[in-house]
Amino acid sequence: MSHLHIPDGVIAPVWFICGYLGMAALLTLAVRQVSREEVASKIPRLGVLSAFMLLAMNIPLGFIPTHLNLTVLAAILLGPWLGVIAVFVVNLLLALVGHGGITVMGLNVLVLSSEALLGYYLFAALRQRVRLELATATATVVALTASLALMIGIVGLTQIDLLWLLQEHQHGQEAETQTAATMAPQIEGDVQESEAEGRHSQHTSLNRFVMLVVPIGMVGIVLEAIAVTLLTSFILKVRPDLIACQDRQTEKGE
Amino acid sequence: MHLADIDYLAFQGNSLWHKASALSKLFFTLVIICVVVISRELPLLLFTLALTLALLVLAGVPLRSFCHLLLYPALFASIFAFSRLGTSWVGAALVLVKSLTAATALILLITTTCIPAIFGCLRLLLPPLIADALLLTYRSFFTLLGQLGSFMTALRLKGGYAPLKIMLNLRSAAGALGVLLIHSLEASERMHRVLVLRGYRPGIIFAGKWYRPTWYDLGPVLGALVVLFGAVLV
Amino acid sequence: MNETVRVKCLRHIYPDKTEVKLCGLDFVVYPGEKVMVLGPNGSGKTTLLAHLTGLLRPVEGEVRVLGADPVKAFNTLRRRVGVVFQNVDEQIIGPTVWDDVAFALRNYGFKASQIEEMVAAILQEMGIFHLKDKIPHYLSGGEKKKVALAGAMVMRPELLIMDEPFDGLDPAAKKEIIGLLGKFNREYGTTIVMTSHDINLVPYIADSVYIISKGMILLHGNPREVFAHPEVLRQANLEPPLLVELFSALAREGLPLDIPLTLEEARLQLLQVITSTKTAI
Amino acid sequence: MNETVRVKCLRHIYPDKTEVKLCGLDFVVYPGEKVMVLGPNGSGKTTLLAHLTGLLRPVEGEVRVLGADPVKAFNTLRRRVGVVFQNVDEQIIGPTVWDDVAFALRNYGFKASQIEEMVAAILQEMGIFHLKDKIPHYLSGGEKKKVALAGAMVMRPELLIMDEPFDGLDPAAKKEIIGLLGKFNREYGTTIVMTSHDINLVPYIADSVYIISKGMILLHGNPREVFAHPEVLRQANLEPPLLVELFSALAREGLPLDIPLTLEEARLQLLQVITSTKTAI
Repeated sequence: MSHLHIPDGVIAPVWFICGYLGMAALLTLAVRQVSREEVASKIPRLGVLSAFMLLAMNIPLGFIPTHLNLTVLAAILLGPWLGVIAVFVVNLLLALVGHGGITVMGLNVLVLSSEALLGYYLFAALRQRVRLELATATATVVALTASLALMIGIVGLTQIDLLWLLQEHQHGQEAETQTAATMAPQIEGDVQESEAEGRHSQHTSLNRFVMLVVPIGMVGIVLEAIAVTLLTSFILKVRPDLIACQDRQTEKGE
Repeated sequence: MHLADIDYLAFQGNSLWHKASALSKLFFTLVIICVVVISRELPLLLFTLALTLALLVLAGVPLRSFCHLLLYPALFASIFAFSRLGTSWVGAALVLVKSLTAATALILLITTTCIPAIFGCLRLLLPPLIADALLLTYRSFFTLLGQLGSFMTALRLKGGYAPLKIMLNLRSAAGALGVLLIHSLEASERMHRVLVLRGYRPGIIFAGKWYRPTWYDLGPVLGALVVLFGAVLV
Repeated sequence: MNETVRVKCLRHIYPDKTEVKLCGLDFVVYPGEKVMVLGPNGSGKTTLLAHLTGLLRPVEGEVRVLGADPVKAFNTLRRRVGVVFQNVDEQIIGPTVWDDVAFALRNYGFKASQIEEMVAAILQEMGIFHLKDKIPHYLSGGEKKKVALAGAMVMRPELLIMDEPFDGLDPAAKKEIIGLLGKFNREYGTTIVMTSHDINLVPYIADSVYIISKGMILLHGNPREVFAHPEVLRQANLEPPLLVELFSALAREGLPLDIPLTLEEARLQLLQVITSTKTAI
Repeated sequence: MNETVRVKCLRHIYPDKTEVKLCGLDFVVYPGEKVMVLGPNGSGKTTLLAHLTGLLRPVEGEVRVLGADPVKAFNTLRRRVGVVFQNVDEQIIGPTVWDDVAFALRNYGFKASQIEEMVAAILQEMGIFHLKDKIPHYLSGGEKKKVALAGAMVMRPELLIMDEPFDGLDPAAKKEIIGLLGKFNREYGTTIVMTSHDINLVPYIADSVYIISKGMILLHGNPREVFAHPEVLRQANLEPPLLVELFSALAREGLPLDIPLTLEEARLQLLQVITSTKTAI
């Protein structure tokens, strides 16, 4: 859900460079956290689930302007750190095929990784106490809300002027929220606004952005929570061991 | 999904640009992205855009089937740009041209370069675990894509998909995804067995042949130099 | 016009620019026929079936199914045409057998009681009622095939299309599916179009055969007529059935033998030849 | 001890508690043999193969491969044993054909020049050198099978294990794989163990056959010996090959016929019977 689509060349280099550095640090941490034996046994699952996420994004849901991300599902089935790696893999492939800018990839990975980490740990904590369906749904809703807030935070932090819009995809089957953003100081030679005026317009645009993105975000969160819960309970019905073995991993890790 | 069409174009294309190595084309793309990010000179950006578009056409990429990927970022940029119409025409044009140029450069890269070859270069920057994950994702994507296609066909034939019925679609999609998920998790278990039998160590999925210089590399390298030269000039 | 299917020199271009042609003879199916389309992998069989279902739109050529253009009449035709793909794992969607068979009925808005009745009827008829609450995932290949077939037959379609229905099944499962198809054909007059690369099954299931190779429909006829042209079969990379090979070889030695379709025929012919040799002398 | 494989009354319990037994006769393979394990789906064939590779540890029973316990000696044995699973899509891991075939070699630390040479050698030998830079998902089913086989054969293993190698292939591709297996067996003395549910292929590829049904090894022998027991084949849900059926039927009529393995044998026997009937009178 929380996925920035900012065209390349319109955001200040300092922000996407920070994004990339943050991503590099997070990935280094993730690779260190994955034990050697886990690599051999989990890497096929990592590949298959990343591919699955890519595919699920392309399932047309009708005219709802959102698509599934399944980050929390991946984290539940892979564990938190492999989940972070899956987020990176998916985002790199998306960026390569021109889905969202390549420059904001670092920021996107950071936002979505927060979803994976939070979602996983919440699920692991709730799993022992409540029913699996409830644990999954809660973890998904909380993680997605948090990542949505994080995205809004990043957007606000970068102080970029924003324009949010609802846009149908070209192929008309799927649609999603999009940001178009730019960096005012970049074209300072052409922009002759007073500081106060500029700050004012940034405020209004951020407000407008929040007002637009939150309702759509909520619909997306609900759909995603339904999908992740349905999928988890389906696995529980057909192959419970696939989730159970994750439990053992958790116990070992904690 | 575009990924499948793009992959096929890269795979079957035979242009000079296709024949150049992934490394030289990555260099070219990187130069363009840098110019897009840093430059504020409209003429330079327009020239770069014209160059990448011309290369795209020369590489035999059917523009019509990929124009949505180009227009897509341009559309958002342009709406933003026009919202600032009162302040500056140049600023608006800059935003538009920048986004178009970056998108064209990326599409030029991926429609002419097989994705494994790109991964082969990225592998030098990435930890082996992640490089392998990328390759396995790529392999799995195409296996799963075929299966998902069959599911969607079955759904359509049994009346399980209608653009306007959200609940119907959601129910059908959940069913298809659930089955596909189980299939893919089981496939991953079998892949794990294969990896064990064939002796997997992180980082060995891709062979060492990620770069062999050829004369074809001159194209992207010269292209990048022309753009750089232009950037220095203005 | 009382043809169930007519396809005239079809040309299709896939999104990735591969072109598939299907010319030569017209592909015509009459009501109540059991038609087998034989050809090696990549000959165009699956493309032909996809056009019959209306999933693909031909660039050139004519496709008529039950008197209509299957692309334009997609929504009406799909209720009258049942389809079973090659890989059953990729078409069983419901969480249980019952749900899967009821899937199309629910989508078309049948009443719950009606659905109950129709699903029970087809499952019982196919002898898989006991599987109704099973999770399809745990069924054997043959059982899955039957579930997919039940899902396609539950609306009693006039035309049933099956892609490689016998691939990957063991002999016992093959026999069962052959039996069920024969039964549907007899009892409901279901017209059946199926593809295969296994020529040995032809005598047991088909009354009309098309031979396809590299986008050409080379030959059409009943099994006996088709087997009489082993050279065409070889051209299409299909091996003539063993009995046909054996009997043609013997016929070349001057023995008065016809091409047999079944084991029983072969046995009787051979016995007769041997006896007549005896009496002739 | 010069047996390549010996399996004695195996019992295995899967994680989901399903138990698979494999008792009856011992499963023994001698060096240089081509062994076909025949049985219907679900009879325990795949479980048997998984134990040979050392991927599964039996709860009871004995498994010896190349004189060692395949679970304990897993790391040494996997260099001497090549394995090709049924689903090649899950088996081809490399992003290009070359990468995939070189996979095991890189793992065992061969030098780059050596790897280059060995991969080129096996690809050329199998006639797929032109595919070396292809991406696996653009290959046909038969080509994928050959790539998987090349990956298993590149180290010239003493034992090659294949699960359903001919499933889903068309007759032309089947013939090619059969030819390649025969060649490996002749030229390198590769011992081959494969499973199938297609009995008609036996005469072309196997010199030793095991019949498995419901966890029991029912019968062992060369093809002729096994075909002489159609009742056991039927018990295992396998149909005897057509020629066997025909000749047994004729033999019941009192004709002096042996069970033929190939078409040529069948033709000669029939001609002889007919000629001898002539001269006898």
